[in-house]
Amino acid sequence: MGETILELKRAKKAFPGVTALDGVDFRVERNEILGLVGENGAGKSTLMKILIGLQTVDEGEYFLRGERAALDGPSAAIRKGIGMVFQEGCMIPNLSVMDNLFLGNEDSFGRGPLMPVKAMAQAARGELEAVGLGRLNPKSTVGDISSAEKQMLEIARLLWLSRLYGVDNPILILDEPTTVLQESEVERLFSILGALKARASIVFISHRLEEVVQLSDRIVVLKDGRLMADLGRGQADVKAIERLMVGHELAVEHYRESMQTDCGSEVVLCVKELRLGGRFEDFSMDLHRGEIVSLVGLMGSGKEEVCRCLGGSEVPDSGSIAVHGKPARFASPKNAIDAGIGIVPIDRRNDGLATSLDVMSNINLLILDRMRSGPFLKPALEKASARRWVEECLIKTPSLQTSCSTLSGGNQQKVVIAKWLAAEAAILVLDHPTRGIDVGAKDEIYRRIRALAAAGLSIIIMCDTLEEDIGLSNRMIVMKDGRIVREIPCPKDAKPAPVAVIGYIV
Amino acid sequence: MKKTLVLVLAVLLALSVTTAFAQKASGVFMGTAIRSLENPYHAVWARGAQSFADSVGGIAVIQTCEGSSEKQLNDIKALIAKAGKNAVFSIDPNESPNVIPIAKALEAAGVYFVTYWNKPDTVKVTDYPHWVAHISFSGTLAGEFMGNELFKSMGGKGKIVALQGMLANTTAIERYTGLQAALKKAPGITLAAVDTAEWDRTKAFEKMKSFLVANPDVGGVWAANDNMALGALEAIRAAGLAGKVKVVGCDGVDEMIAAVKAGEAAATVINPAFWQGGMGLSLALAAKDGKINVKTLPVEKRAFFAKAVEVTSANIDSIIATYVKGTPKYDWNDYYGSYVAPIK
Amino acid sequence: MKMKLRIAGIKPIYISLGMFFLLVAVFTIGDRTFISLYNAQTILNAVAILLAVGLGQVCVILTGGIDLSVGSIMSLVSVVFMLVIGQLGAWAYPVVMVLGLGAGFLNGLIVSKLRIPSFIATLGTQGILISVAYLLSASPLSVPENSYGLVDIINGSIGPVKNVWIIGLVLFAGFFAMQAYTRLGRGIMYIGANERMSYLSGLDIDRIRILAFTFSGFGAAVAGIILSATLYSGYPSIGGTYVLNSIAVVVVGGTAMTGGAGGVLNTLIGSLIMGILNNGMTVIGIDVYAQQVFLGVLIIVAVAVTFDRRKLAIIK
Amino acid sequence: MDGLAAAASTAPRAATRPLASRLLSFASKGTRGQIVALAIVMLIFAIGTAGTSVSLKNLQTILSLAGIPMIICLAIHQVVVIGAMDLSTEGVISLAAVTSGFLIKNPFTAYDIGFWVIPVAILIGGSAGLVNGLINTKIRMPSFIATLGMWWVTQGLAVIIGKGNAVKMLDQRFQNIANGDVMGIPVTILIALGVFAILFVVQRRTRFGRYLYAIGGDETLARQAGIKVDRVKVIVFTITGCIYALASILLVARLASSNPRTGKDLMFPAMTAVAVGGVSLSGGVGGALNAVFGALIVTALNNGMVLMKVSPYLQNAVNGIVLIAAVAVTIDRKKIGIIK
Repeated sequence: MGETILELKRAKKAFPGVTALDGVDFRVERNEILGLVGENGAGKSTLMKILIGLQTVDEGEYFLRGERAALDGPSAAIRKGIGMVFQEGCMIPNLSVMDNLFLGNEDSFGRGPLMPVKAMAQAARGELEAVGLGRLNPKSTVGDISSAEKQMLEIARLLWLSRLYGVDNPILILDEPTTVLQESEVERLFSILGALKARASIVFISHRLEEVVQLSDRIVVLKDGRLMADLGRGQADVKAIERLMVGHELAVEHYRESMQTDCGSEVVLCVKELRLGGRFEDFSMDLHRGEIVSLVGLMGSGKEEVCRCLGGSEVPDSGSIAVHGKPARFASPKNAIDAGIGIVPIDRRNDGLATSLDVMSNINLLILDRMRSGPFLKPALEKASARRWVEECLIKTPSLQTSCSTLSGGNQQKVVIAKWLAAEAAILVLDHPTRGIDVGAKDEIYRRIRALAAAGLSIIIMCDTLEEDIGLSNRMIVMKDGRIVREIPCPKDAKPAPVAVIGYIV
Repeated sequence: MKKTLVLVLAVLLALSVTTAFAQKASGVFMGTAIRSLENPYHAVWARGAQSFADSVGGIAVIQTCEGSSEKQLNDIKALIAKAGKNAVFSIDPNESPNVIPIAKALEAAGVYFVTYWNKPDTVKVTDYPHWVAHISFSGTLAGEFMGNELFKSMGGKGKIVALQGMLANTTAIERYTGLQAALKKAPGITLAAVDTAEWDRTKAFEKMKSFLVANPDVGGVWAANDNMALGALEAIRAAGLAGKVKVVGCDGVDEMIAAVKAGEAAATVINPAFWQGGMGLSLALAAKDGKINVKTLPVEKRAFFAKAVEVTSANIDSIIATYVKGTPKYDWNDYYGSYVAPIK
Repeated sequence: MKMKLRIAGIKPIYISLGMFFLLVAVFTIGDRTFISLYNAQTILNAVAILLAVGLGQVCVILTGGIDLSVGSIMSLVSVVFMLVIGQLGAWAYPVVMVLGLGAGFLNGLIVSKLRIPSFIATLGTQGILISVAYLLSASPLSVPENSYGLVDIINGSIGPVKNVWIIGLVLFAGFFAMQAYTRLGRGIMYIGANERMSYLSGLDIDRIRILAFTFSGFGAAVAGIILSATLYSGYPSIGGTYVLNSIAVVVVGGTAMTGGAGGVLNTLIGSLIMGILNNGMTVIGIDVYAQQVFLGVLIIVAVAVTFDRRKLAIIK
Repeated sequence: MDGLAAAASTAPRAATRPLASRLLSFASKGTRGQIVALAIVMLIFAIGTAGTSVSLKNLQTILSLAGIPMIICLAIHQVVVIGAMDLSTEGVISLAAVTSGFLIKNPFTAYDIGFWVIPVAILIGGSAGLVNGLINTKIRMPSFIATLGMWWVTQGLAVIIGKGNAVKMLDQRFQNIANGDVMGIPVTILIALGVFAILFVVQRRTRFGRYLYAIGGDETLARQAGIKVDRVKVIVFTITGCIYALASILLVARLASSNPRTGKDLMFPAMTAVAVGGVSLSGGVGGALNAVFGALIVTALNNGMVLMKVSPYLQNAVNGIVLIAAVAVTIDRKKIGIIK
């Protein structure tokens, strides 16, 4: 145990109607990796915002390296050696990699009126090398690079900044860093963090408790704005932490395996020899009624593109898709929807919801046609439909008129799913349905998925973790380099072990 | 919430200032509806109106429409709402057909008024008992005079270019008709190019620059108003041709008079704005006070051309003395002193 | 609880309404004649035009776009109206409405099929439309002698109720029904709130957007007809000031320029506010020099008060 | 296999695209499309006027005419780059023009501060821009509305101060600058190019320039990166106001006269030029070079139409069609994503 370099004492922070932090004592020690866990709404993000100066405490004290700190924003925080990698990413799409890397700190290359662009490009190459992005051109536009590359770029940026300010033992806050990474990248990230620990402290926020337990020297659990536990390495396992987070024991089975049903024999979706040049080829699969099929593969394996083709937002070069035996051609999402395919996108705030509109508008989006009498909509029908789905999907919302932007991530996800259920989609493509959702809400989503399959919906799913894939699906299709390499059945009482599957993936 | 409160207070403050600006004086409201105070011609017009109102103890209300006919009509109606019959109007309609709704509104309210410049031929002043007079300056005559003076200065032969006013504007069309009449009588003159500069000085400058490239041998510039003539003149000056290529314009702007004096412009026409501003109100007030009886006025006194002042190098010194150095004294009770001819 | 939230949801409209009554009160204190029937008729005539063009404009603004061509459509409509009413009689009304619809449809096509931002597309079409108006008739046109009766259908009144109010109310009711009770109205809101999601949810974005622009053209056409009838004339510069006024009407009512929030009701209040502002300053006799300055300040203040900025993370 | 490498290896798919889309992509990069557009415009007019339009004299004329619009475009495009809008152009230019008109030797007032009028005008323009920026950032009002209000305010002030008078400028030196040339190159274009050079270097090589694009690209992220977004915005609006003032002095000097109409009808043409030049109205794309080409294209177009005697009735339509066509060809739809 090293010395304490950051300390927050009895921090209180309240927003209208909510107490976000209720007397939290929080500290970060030298050269440690601190895992911070808690459900959404537990106060993690408020705590982080206070640490980097985006918000101030109502009550309580904030000490940095023994001195009372008053930060007036992220840039001040960075100068004092606290930086954060935001969950949603913080790279500006129209700027180059190099510009993003040094944004806001160009002064370090000389204070002259003109920036030494060449020296900066040289320095950028070095920084990129350090996080395994040596092949990336510093002048390429960030909008054109992958999200994993963006994530690594952000970490490179923080590493560089910590050196720049000559801060002894900087504190790096990583908010859900692994959600956009593939397994191998996660490993690389962990090895980088492990190496970094020698000269920095890392606050690691994640919903993936296994990772937190594996990586962290110490784990802090928040719940309802209070600090529930401060656990040293090895003091708690995932189960114990989950208990602390949710306050009650979760089912022993993680993915509601006992509710898994066998699929019917009727082929709902038949894909034959689908090909999209350069992305994937020879993709064929049958999806049965009530079946959950998981698409597994690394980034670049082509699984994302397959799903986009099934959803109509990308058009395959060749191959055929048939729904209920009828051949279909998807030139736009509308075609796919008309054929009964619904997509629950990974980025629900941007792709799945109109967050500024209310719950009712979002749920009824696809079925307004059914609520007409003549040319006009009937508000009574709209309300009845929205109320039905709010109740059926257990959406926690103050009213049907509540704007979706005020709902939690889990409830937003349920609204998106409700939208497709209302439209009576026969096939759902769930793109990372539990990403960024807290443990309690995750379980609800799992139940929902099981219930849907039991009711006869066919589901194609892509999950955050291999365990989730295995646990949820009836069958897995493993893709690699644009081709199907293996199909693995996952019946409920004979689930394959992840170690047995991972070999096909990488 | 606090912000909203501050802003509500700001509204209250702004509006109490607005009310403080409101006129509280008593007397006859003398409405003057003109296009905009951004041009010198209407600015002088407003001064004439103010001067007359002051001389009889009335309240001058200047209304500008900034090119919107509908705003002009609404402003007039707003003053009627405020003053009722205790008002007279002098109006330069934004576009000619607008006199119809304006006349209807004023007639219905029983308010005496005088209009200037723009009126469709089909509309008869005599159909409206409160429409004291429609006064204009013949655009055709002015355009022809300007053309003739320009051709004279060129020795009767050569190429000219013409700059028209706003395309749809009646006055612009009339003046251009006058130019065409002058051209018919001058066989030695060719019209090399025509374009519009929309009454605007900057646009005239830019168009003239381009004209000079296409027609390096141009001998003169006919512009439908002084503003454009002055813009063209700047382009000519920049090309080092000032004095050689002469311009003509219309309105009698001070700078144009100076240009005539300097020999750079051949002619302009003063449509005495100060007189217009005062006389319109004076006529309307006389009708209101019963000094003239509109019903018994002969038709030609209800719609007539007034005297414009033609400016050439021949009379430039007396013009400068009267109009630039001083303000001409007008007898506001000499109602028809400037009468020239009836408008047919 | 439920009730409370509902009030919070439509708060900007209450603020706009408050603003409206505040202005009425201040102008009435400034000059009692402000609330006379005569003045009310004057104001509402102006409001009807602002409302018509604003109702069209708000359809486009709700999708997140902007229509800079409404002024040109009004001008073109006024010119064509005056040109054809002599020959076609009452048929002139549907003809120019179709013209407005067509112009709006063209805007929609350019924006959605060529995929050009609406600011640029409509800036371009406004030049094209105004040229067409000039080519049809450069000089101002009056109502032909035989057609005053037809035009006065617009200017007439039933008792104290002027026909333009009825036209304005019918138009408002139509647009309100469209926004609140049709799929198109919802579609416009969906696109404005999140275009990408709308596409992924299978909405026909192009069709909705084209219809929004077509409605805008229709609103402008009706405004052009009323304006033309009020002034008994038509000419190519008649609608020039309505581009900015229509936008002002929409935003003063509390509709966000970013789209997806606000709507037809806000536009009604916005046009009332702008209508009484223009008229009130003249009635209470503010120096004409100062009116423009006040108008500028008041639009900023009005938007500052009515516009709900809490929901916007970024102000552009 | 490494996921990152996989992502990289799948990137070069572009080679198989059809020719039309490759041409569009060529046109949408940097200013290549604008250069082609300018060449096409010049070529059409060269044929239409039998060569007059490409004579040395006319090229000089185009340059001298392009100078002031170019300065205004350079002013506006910065605001567009940060994703905002400035509609106050005309009012600010009129206000600066009227005020400076009374401060140089003139027949109305006794003031004659000579070249000191330049800093004074810039102070006025800058203040108006500052107010724009402050309303936008401090009251959090969309720039579209803030500057619309300021347009009316400044135009009204210009009329109040100017009282409608056209004020003759009697100081010949200003006119010599505005209408003069250096070795055949008009001074206004040199000044415009000077402004361009400064802005170009600022955009390409300074922190401030990076921040402009960062804000235009993603304002929230720019804020998180520690950029003082509000301050940068206020500065951008202020600089824009200052450049307006510069244009305003040249406008006054060119015509030796100032009045409250000096700024009339300058904003939409300038916005047209900025868009034709390839500056994205959604922010973050396009720079000073695009503004320069935009101004050149639009000026060459208007000059050519006068030379070709295109009916004035049709000129609006030609401008509109060229605007739509130019943007349709050069816009980078990939970067814009959503068309609003």
